Amino acid sequence: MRRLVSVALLIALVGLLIGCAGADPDLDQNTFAPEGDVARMQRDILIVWVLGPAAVIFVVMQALLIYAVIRFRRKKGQELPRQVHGNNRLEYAWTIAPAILLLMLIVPTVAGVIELGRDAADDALRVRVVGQQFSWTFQYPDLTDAEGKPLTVFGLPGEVGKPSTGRPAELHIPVDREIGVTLESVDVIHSFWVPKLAGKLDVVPGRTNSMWFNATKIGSYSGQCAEFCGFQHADMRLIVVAESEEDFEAWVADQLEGGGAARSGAGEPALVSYGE
Amino acid sequence: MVGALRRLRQEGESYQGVWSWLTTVDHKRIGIMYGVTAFLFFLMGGIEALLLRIQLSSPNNAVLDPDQYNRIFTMHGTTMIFLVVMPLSAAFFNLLIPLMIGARDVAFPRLNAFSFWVFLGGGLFMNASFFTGGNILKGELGAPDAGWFGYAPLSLQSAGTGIDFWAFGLLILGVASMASGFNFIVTIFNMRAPGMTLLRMPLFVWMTLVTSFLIIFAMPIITVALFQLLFDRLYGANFFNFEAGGQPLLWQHMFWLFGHPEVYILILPAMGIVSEVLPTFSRKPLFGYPFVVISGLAIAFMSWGVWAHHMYTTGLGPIANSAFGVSTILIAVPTGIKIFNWLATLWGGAISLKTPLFFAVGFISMFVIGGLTGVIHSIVPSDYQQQDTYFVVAHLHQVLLGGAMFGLFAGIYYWFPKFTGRLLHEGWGQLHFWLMFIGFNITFQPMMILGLLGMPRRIYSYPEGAGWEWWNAVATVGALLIGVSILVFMFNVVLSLRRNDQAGPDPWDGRTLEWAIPSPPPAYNFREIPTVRARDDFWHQKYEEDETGRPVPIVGGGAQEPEEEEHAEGEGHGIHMPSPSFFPLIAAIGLPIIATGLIYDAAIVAVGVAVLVVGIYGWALEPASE
Amino acid sequence: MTLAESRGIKGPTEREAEAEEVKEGAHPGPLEYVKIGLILAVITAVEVGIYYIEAIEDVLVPILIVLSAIKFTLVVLWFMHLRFDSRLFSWLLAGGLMLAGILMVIVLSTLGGRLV
Amino acid sequence: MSHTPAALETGTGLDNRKLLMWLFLASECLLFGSLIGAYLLYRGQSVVGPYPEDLFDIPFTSVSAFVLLMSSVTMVLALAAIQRGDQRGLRIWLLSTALLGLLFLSGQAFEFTEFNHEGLSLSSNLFGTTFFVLTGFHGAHVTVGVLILLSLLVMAWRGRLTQSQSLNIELAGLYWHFVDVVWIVIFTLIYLIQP
Repeated sequence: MRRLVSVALLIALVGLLIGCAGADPDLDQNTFAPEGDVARMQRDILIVWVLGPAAVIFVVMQALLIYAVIRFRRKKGQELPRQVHGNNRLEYAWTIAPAILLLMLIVPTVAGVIELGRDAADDALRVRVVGQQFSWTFQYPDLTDAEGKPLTVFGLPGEVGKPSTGRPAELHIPVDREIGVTLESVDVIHSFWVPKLAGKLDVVPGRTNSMWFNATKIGSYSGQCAEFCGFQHADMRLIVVAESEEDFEAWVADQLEGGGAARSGAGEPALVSYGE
Repeated sequence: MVGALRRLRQEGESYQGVWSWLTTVDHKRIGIMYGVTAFLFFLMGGIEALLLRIQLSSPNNAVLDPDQYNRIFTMHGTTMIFLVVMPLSAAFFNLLIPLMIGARDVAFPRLNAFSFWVFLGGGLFMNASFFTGGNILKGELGAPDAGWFGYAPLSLQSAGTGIDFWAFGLLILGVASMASGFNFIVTIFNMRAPGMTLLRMPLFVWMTLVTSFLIIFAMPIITVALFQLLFDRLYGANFFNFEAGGQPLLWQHMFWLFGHPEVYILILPAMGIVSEVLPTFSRKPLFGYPFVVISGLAIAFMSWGVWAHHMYTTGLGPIANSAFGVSTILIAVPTGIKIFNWLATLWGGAISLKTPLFFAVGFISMFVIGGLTGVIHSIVPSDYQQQDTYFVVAHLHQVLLGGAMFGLFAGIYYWFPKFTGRLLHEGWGQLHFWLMFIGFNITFQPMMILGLLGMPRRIYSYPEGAGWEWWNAVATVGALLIGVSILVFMFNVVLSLRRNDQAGPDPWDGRTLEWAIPSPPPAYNFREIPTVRARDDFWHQKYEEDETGRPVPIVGGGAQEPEEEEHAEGEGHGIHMPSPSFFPLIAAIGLPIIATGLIYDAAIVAVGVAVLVVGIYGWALEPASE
Repeated sequence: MTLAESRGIKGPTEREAEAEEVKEGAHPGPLEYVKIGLILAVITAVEVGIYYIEAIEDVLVPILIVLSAIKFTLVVLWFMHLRFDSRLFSWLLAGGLMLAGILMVIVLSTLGGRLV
Repeated sequence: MSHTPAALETGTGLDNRKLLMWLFLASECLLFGSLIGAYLLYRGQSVVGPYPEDLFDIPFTSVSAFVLLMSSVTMVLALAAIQRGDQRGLRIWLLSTALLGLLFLSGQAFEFTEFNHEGLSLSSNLFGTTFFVLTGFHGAHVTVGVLILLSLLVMAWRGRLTQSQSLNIELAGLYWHFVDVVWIVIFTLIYLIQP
């Protein structure tokens, strides 16, 4: 019975995660359908190193458990069983064997930490991300207008007491180019997360964190704040728009002509004085 | 005034009913009060959970508004951890430790009563915050709204008094935990019956000892953190004020420095319970006892080196993340040892399929998933994706509900007959198990999928089209099923108490000392302090092993003689027991009053201090044997 | 919790012997306490004295730490009787101190703080 | 502080209350460790003044530290007195300890007031925040200690502390000495060592 449930669950899991049909592409945040190198690496580590082996161990352990309970249940008139107190060899075996298996996990852990923790490449597009309750602001320090003002995309701030409406702030990036992001917050802790492109990194006030990622396919990718940040945490969304290099440049030129500050949607920008 | 109270207390000794409970210092009564109170809070936390699940059952739902949702999920987490699992474990410490080590009471009976009253006061104080938000009937909730983890600076910025109630509430509850931690360490070190060496102690006693050490070392850290938070909030201090150079991450460090040992504070007692239930129902001793003990010690030790895995995504840097990744991976080794030994205990046994065993096996089954998902989370780079998603929600519930609560229910079914004298009904018990087990699985396994599908935690709503609708609906159905299973349990308790199915002293053919005495145990527990000759001493009083290692009943061995005459003796047993006392209760009442005063008005603080001082001096000057 | 296994806890047979020992070793007399007190006073004076000597600025910190550690140890061993009391108590204090110290170093190092 | 005889036979041969006190002190290490850690983390991080070097008066604090240190000596002399049944000695040394404790506290009150005049408060900067909370917690411990000492003194005066109850003094002493060693650490780490 329980084995059936587990197997069914496993099949459901695999089926759903591979396909995940039916999700709105603007809202899809499936970490198993990555479109960036970072997210792909994270998914592969997860499946190959842990989820796969864990599934095997799970099935074996549950099977042993169910077998033990059924096989050794007390039968009528059965005598008391032999009193086994332990077995040192077994103990050493099931201490050392798992320890070795687990120590192997250090490889992807450390390698992954180093790769994801490295500085962004020199030719990466630099973006400064600022989190604010409950919106995002994106600034491209290297893309400046005639007066030297950097291109800045202001998100719409939420109004406390009302759920946010409209389209969230858009971060435009060129496809297949590395993006080097620095993260800052002006109020509380947020977390910058675009599941299909890269895992999250917290946006901590008083501290600048940095990460890199890329998109390997043209498209728009949904993301949202992943650290509980108060009233409208659920609505603190963003969209990454990955475009071809030409489209991106055209977009940049268009925005810079428009006064240096792009706005997504209507309304007042979140950080009026930001981006000097 | 002290004199008057003392007189009242002496009168109290002759009272029955409420007065005797208010002044009791009997560990069994305190244990029962702990258990009942924790269960009531469990219902509270469960209703909160159901509200959350109903809100999330469909996209763009509006059963709760974001504000209500945030407050309720904060209280759900806080309640389940501090007001349910910890005190339920404390209930078992109280009920069982003296019985298992062959003692008449704990080392400090009045301190023990104090722990309970402080816990009760802290729990009520914390929940009182619900009423501070305006008209609660109109849905204007007070209560904290920054999550059970209270991350600064969100918790600094939060308006109203919810966070203050939360922080003071946790400080008060910390006093209760510390007091019982000290008490049980001293009890276990000093009050063991002759012959009860450390390596003859039942595993539950070991796990209590380990847990108590974790409590006394972890609680001071959260105490300081909470004071810092309160100083920031109430008096403008700068601990977590980033504008003055303060570091919000200091809060996270201190919170998780406490918080991760806390996870083991929650789970180790349940592991202890399971380690008692499995041998009894498979009629075999615990496999590899010394290894299970050592792995418990190892877990406790290592729990001090893994806290920053809660902080992988805060940007601590590659060195810290790698180091904490490795330590987190390795803590799976001692955890695995326990699971293997439990399996080996079942192996080759003669297993009676009774409700406690179902829950214990359910515990192992769910804890395997909890442990494996824990390893999944330890892998830093991939955890950047899972952190703060529903995958974590699934994992922590697999450990704390599938783990700790299943273990605690195993304990409830196992020891209920010992303390009430009545067996719980088997049929209803198994129905409870299956409903809860199935409900649990269809609530929390879908959450793993939701997490992988990118659903973050702590969101009050989600848009249609993200692909999360179906699994959220399933999870809500599962949660309702768990709710039904708890109703079945409550029905079973009422039914069983009425049915009067006498358990006798030893209904399960038990192994440890508590089964050697009548059910319910007399106030003095043991008429004569037993002399212990072996691990699982009571079993060895009943059976000896033949040359093939099979047990043979000893004629006239312990279990067969119900010591009925002890019941009849009643008060005339002539054994000196600690006198009841009002003062622990009075001292405990002082604490929430002081906290209320610090939030609202300094004048109230003076009242609280006065009450506390009366309690403490009355306590210190009262002639009592402890 | 290796503390629990520490030598402070003995089986029932060894306990009585241990208890005797503890009583016999009891506490030193007032004279010895006063002597320790004098040493403590002198060390404090030295601490404050060298604080003002500019010539040893570079090695001041380690010297101060060593001196205060000596004071700490003297008070703990004599006034708190750890020298004469059960080992268990020493283990408890050492455990608390080491845990606090190690955790403090780790937290400070991850947040860019320095111990001294 | 109750009049109970020393515990009968215990599993470790150690007195219950003494074991409790040591467990408490062990856990206090973590409490003060956290407070000191916060101070060290934020040392030199204040964005605005006043800074420690503007305020610390080392000679004054040295005298304070000396006073507290000497109170440890008188405390242990009180214990030695009751252990040999010297009631008069017990009272004298208890009183001296309490008075030295009070002297230390008034020194701390004076220091706090002075610092406050110079513009340092709990909210002025990180130094103010961490300094006042750390030394304030320590001061609160000393205050509790003084209350315990005074309570014992009253009991001693009424002749309710006999030689057989020396454990009461010993326990109070353990607490008092612990508070003293915490100050030894604070004095060095916070006052004398300034980067």
